[in-house]
Amino acid sequence: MIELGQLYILIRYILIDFAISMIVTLSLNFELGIAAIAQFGRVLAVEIGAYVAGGLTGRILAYTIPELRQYSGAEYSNHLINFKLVDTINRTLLEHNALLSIGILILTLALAAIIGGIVGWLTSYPAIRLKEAYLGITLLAFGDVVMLIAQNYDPIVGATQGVSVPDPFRWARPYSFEAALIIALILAGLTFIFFEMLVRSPFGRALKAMRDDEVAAKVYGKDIVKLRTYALIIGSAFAAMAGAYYTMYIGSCKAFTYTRLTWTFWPWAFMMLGGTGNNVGIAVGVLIFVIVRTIIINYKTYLEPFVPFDPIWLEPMFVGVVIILLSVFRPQGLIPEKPAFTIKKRRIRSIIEIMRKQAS
Amino acid sequence: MESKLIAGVIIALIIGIIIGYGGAMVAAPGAQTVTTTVTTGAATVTTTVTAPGAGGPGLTGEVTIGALLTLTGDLASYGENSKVAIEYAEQEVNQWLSSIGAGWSLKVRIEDTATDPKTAADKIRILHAAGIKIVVGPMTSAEVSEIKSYADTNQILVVSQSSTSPALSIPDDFIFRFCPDDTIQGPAAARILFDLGVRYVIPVWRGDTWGDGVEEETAKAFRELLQKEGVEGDWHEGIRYAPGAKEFSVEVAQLNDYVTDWISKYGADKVGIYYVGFDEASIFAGEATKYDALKQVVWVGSDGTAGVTTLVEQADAAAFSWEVKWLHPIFAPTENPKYFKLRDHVMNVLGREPDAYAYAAYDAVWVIAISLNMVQDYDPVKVKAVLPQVVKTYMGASGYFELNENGDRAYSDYTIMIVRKTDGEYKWDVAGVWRYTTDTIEWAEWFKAYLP
Amino acid sequence: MQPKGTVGRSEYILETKNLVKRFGGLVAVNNVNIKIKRQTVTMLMGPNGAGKTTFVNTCTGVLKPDGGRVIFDGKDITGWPPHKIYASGFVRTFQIPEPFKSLTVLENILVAMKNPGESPLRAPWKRSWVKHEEENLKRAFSILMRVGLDKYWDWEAYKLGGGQLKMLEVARALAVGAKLIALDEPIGGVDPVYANDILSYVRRLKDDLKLTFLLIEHRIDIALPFADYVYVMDRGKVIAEGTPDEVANNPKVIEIYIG
Amino acid sequence: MIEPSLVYKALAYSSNIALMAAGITMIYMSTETFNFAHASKVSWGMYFVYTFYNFFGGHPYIYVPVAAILTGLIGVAMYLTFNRYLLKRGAGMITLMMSTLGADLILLALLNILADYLSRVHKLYSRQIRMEIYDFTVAGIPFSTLIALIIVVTLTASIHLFLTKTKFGIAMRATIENPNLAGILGINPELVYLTSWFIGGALAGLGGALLVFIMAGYPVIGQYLIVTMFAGSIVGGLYSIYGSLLGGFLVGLSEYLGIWWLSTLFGGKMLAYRQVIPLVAMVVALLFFPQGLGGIKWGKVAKVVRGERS
Repeated sequence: MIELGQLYILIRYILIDFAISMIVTLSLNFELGIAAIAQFGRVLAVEIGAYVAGGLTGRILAYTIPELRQYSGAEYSNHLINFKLVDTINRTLLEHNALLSIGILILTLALAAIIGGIVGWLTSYPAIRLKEAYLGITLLAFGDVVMLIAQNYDPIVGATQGVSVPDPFRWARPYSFEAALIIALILAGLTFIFFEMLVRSPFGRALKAMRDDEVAAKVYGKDIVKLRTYALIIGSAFAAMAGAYYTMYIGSCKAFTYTRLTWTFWPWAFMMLGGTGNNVGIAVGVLIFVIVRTIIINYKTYLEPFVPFDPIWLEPMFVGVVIILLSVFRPQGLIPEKPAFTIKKRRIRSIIEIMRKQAS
Repeated sequence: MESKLIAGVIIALIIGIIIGYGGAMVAAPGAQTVTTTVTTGAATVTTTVTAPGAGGPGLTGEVTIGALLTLTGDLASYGENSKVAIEYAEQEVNQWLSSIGAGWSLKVRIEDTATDPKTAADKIRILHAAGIKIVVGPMTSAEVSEIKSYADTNQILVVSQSSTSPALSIPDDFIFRFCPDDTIQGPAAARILFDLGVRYVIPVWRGDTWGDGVEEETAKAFRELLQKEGVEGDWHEGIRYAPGAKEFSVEVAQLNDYVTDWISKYGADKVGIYYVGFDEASIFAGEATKYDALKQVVWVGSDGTAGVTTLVEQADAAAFSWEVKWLHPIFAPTENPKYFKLRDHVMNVLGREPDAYAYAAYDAVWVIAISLNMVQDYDPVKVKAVLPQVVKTYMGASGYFELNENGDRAYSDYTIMIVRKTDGEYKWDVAGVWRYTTDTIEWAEWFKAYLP
Repeated sequence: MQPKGTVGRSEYILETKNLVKRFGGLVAVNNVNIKIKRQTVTMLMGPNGAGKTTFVNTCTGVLKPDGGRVIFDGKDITGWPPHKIYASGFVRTFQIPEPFKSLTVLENILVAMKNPGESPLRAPWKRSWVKHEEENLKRAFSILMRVGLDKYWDWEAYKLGGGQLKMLEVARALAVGAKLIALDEPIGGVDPVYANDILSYVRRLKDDLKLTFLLIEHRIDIALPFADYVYVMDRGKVIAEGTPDEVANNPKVIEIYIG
Repeated sequence: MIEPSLVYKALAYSSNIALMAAGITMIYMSTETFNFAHASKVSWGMYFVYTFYNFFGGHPYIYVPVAAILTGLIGVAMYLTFNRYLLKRGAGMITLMMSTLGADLILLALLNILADYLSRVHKLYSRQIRMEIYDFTVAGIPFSTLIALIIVVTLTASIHLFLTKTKFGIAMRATIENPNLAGILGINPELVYLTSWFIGGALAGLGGALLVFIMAGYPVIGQYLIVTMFAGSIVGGLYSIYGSLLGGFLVGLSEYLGIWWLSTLFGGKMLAYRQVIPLVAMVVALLFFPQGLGGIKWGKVAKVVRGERS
C-alpha cells in the first residue's frame, strides 16, 4: 500500500531539487550550449550567490537591529555568535513578518544576481583570451580557489564552521517547506521563460551565430567580446541566484558544500542528457537525473545485503555510464536543439504568403 | 515521437518510485503506557513519566527509525563502529520488546552521509520521505548544522552521538546530542597539558569544523587555566592544515621550527604539542619521527585520535606515540557490564575496539526505543518531551548521564588513552581519567612511572 | 598609432595604401594599392595563392595588417575589429561558405542585419524589437526569393548543399545594407548559367540600391563582363589594373593565366 | 632553514607530479583529449600496489611496474571503448573532455567498491593506505625520492630517443603533428593514439604507485591532485612532453616550497591554503603565458631582463 504522506514528502523533495538544479543547468546551458563558453567553473557563481545569502543578508539584518549592530562586522560569521544571532533574527524579525521575509528573499536574490553578474564579468577576462580547454580548466581553478579561501578565511562565511542563514520561509510555518518549494518552482519557471525569451531574441540568435562560426559572426557585426561577456554575466547572475536560494532553503551555508562535482559536473551531466542548447531538454534531463538519483538512494537498502560494498557507488557509476553513452551515441541529448524563431512560425508563414502573392 | 518516449520514461520512473515506497511504515491505534521497566544485560531501569497529551494510539508492527552515519569519507571507521553498535542495539531492543510483549519491533534504516554535509542534507530528506521522523546521527557537527533547519522545520527528532561543536548548543530544538560538547573537552585537554608541566603549547589541527572548534575551546580553556593558576605561559598560533592533506612534510618541518624556537626560549619540559586530527595522525607521527626536537616535548591529542587503529597498526607511528607518551582524551563511557558487552561485540565483528561515540550511538537507539514504547506513538514531539526523563534513569553502555538545557550530554569524565607497548606489542591502553566535577586527573598506576 | 578620425570623403569608397600582410617569411600581400569607386563593380582577379583572400581578410579586420593603411568611406579603418568595420558599412563573404550551421536559412540572413534586440537589455522585451524584426524579415525573404532559396527558409543551414550554401553566403552579405560588399568567389563551384544569374543580380543591385561591390574571382571568362574596373594580383602584388578590356589584353595577365 | 627530509619529499612529490602531467600532455597532444580520468588512474596506481602487496606479499616496490602497466591498460580500454569513436566522429574538445569525466566517475566508483571490499571482506584499513613504512634509504636518501628522480631523468632521455631514433617514435611524432601526413606516410594513426593512451595511463599509474610511498592514499586522492597535474601540464604548455615534465616538476616544487615560505612568513595558518598554490600558478601561467613554458620566447625574455638592468 502506498502511504500518500510519504509519497508527498518524496515528491516535494524531488521537485525542490529539480527546481534548483534546473536554474543552475539552464544558466550553464546558456553559457555553454548557446554561447559556446567552456564553463567548467559553474560552481564559482553558485558559491558566490551562496556566500551572499550566507554572509551578506544576515549582516544587513543585524545592522538594522540596534542591539545586534555590533555583530554585523567580521564577528558576524564567528560560529559561536552566528548560530544564536541568526536564531534571534529568525525569531524576532522574520517569523511573524511575511512581508519582510519575502522582501529579504527578494533582496538576497537581487544581491546575489548582481554580485554573481559582477563575477561573471570578471571571468570574461580569461574567457575572451583563452581557448576551450584552457578556459575550462581556468574557470574550474577559479571555482576551487574561491571555495578554498572561503573555507579557510572565516570573516566570509565562517570558514569550516559555516554560518546559519536567515530563514525567509519561517512565517509560513508549518508550511514553510511548501512555501520554499512553491517559490523555487516559480523561480525556476521564470528562469526558464527568461532564457527561452533570450534564445528567441535577436540577442540569442547572435550568440548562436557566434557559437556556430566565430569568424563569420565577427564579419557580420557581432562583437564577440561583448557577446561573451553578456552571456557570462547573465548566466552567472542566475547561477548565483540558485546558489543563494539553495542556501536559504537549507538554512546553513558552508563553503565546502560547493564542490565542483555537485555544482559543475552534475549540471553538465544533466545538460548532456537533456540536450545541449535546448531549454526544454534541460528540464527533462534534470528531472530524469533527479528521479533516478532518488531511486538509487532508495533502492540501495534492498541491494545492501547482497554485495560486499556500499551500493551508493552505483550512483557515480550510473552517471559516468550515462555521460559516456550519451557522448558516443547521442551527443545531441534526448531532445536535440531545434531552430528557435524570434517571431512565431505562423506569423512568418503569413508574411511569406503575402510576399509570394505580391511577387507572382 | 521522441518527446512521447521521454514522457514515457519519466512516467515509468515515477511509477518506480511509488512502488519502491509501497512497503513501509506503520501507524495503528493502541493504549497509553506511562511506566516502563527495561531489563537488559545487568542493568534494570524503571521509568515513570506522564506522556503528553492524551497519549498515542499505540504502536504495532515494525517501527523504523533512521541512522545517518559516516560510512565513507574521512570518518569511515567511526561510522563503521557506530553501525555495528546500532545494529547490536536494534537486536537487543527487539529481544526486549518481544520479551515484554510490546507488540511492535524496531527497525533502524542506516544511510551513509560520506562525511559530507550536503549528502547528509539529502539523506535526511530521503529518510523523511520514507516516513522516518526519528534519526540517530549525523555524526559530525558540520552535518548536524546542515540538517538542523530541516529537522526543526519538519519536526524530525535528531539524536547525534558525536557532534561536539559548542555552536550547536541551542535550547529547545529537535537536536539532542549524547556526547558532551567541546566546551568540556577543552578544559580536559588543557588540564592534561598543564599537569604535565606544559606552559607553552603549539597547536596543530585539522582545518575543518570540528578541528577548528576543538582547538578554539582548548586554547580558551588553557589560557583561563594559566590565568587561574597565575603562571606564565602561551598558546602558539600554531599550524592549521587542510582537511584533505595526506602528507605532512611541510607541516611537520614548520612545527619543528616552532618547537625548536620555543625549546631554546623556555626549555623542552615546558613546551607541548596539542594535536587535533583524525586517522591522518599516523602519517603525521611517521613524519615527526624524523625530528629529534619533536621527541623531547609533550604530545597531547584529542578525541579524534583516541583509539584510532592506524596509530597502533603502523609501526613507526606506534613507536613514536609510545616514545613521546602521546595522550588522547576522549569522553569516557563509564565502564559497566553493558559497556564491556558492546565492546566485545564490536571487537568480534570488526576486530578492533569501538570509539566512545559508538557507545553513545548504542545508547541513542535504546533511549529512543524506550521513549517510543512509553508514548506508544510514532510522534517526534511526544518522544522529544519524554526523552530527557528517560535519559536520566537509563543506564547505558556509556554509563549514567544527563542532558543539559540544550539537549546535550551535560558533562562527562574523560578517559586519557595512550598507545602502550607491552611485550613488544602496541595496544591502546588507559593512562588516566579526567574528572569533570573536580577538574583533576587520576592517573593509572602503571602510568605514574612515566609522569614528569 | 594613427588617429581614427575622418580622412575626408572622396570618390573612392575603399582605398588601400601600401597594404602589407606577412605570414612568417611569406609576404602574402605586398604593398597593395587598390581604389574602389563608388557604385561600381570592381573585380580583383588572380590565380590561386595570389593573395586575394588575404587582402580581403586584411581589409575587413579578420587579419591585422603588418603595414599600410585601409581607408573606407573617408575613415581610416586600419586594424579595426571586424564588427566595427561591419558597422561602418563594409561586409564580405567567404570563399568557403561559413554559414551559421544550426540556424535556419532565414535566420542566417536575419542575423546579418542590424536589430535593436541584439542588446541583452532589450532582448527580453519583444515589443521593443519585433517591428524591426518583421521589417528585416520581409527584406530577408525578398532576398531569399531572388537567390532562389525561399523554398528552404526553415531548413537548418547544415542541411543545404554546396551550391545553395554559396548562394546563402551571397544573400547574407546582400542583406546587410552595406555600402561596400566584398564577394569572395561567389560563383566558385556554381554552374555557368546560375553564375551568370548571380552576377547580373549583383549588377542590378548595384544600380537599384546604389551599392559598391568588390568581386574576387579567378574565373575571368564568366566574371569579366560584369566588372567596371579590374585589378590583377599575383604572388601578393598588383600586377595590372584597368577596364576589363585593357586587362584582358594585358600581356602580363595573359602570361599568368596561360603560362 | 629547510630540513633535508622536506627537500626529499618535495623532490619525490614534484617528480611524480611531473610524470602525471606528462601523461596528461601525452594524451592531449595526440588526441586533443583533456583527460579527467587521470585523477582516478593515479588513485588506482596507488591501490594496485597496496592490493597486490597485501595479497601476494614481497616488497611493495616490485608492484610499481605492474601498477603502471595495468593503468596503462585502463587507458587503452578508454581509448578503445569510446575515445576512438569520438575522434572518428570529430567530436569537439568539450565532448572529449566530458567523456573522460564519465570514465573518471566509473573508475572512482570501482575503486571505492574495491576499498569497501578490502575493508569488509579482508578487514584491511583500506581508506587510508600508507606504504611509506616500507620505504628505505639508500646512502641516506629515501628510495622513493631516488627512484622518482631516476625515472623522470630516464624518461626524459628515453622519450627523446624514442621520438627521434626509433621508427615508430618518428611516426608517432609525425602523426601528432599532422595526422593527414601520417596517413600518406603509411602510418596507422590509431596505433599511435592507442600507444599514447597506454603511455599516458601508465604514467598516471606510475606516478600514483610511487606517490603512495611518500603520502597516504585514499580513493579520492586523484581528484585532490588532478588540479595540480593539470597545472603542471598547462604550465608546461600542453604541447611538449618536456615542457610538461618541467611544468609538473615546478608546480609540485612550488606547492612545497611556496607553502613552506608562506607559512614561515605568515604563520602556520597558511598551511591550509596549500592547494591554492598550484591553482594560482596555473591561472597566472595561463593568463600571462598562454603558450606555457614551452611557448615563451626565451630570447625576448633575456632581452627584457638585460634591458631592465642596463
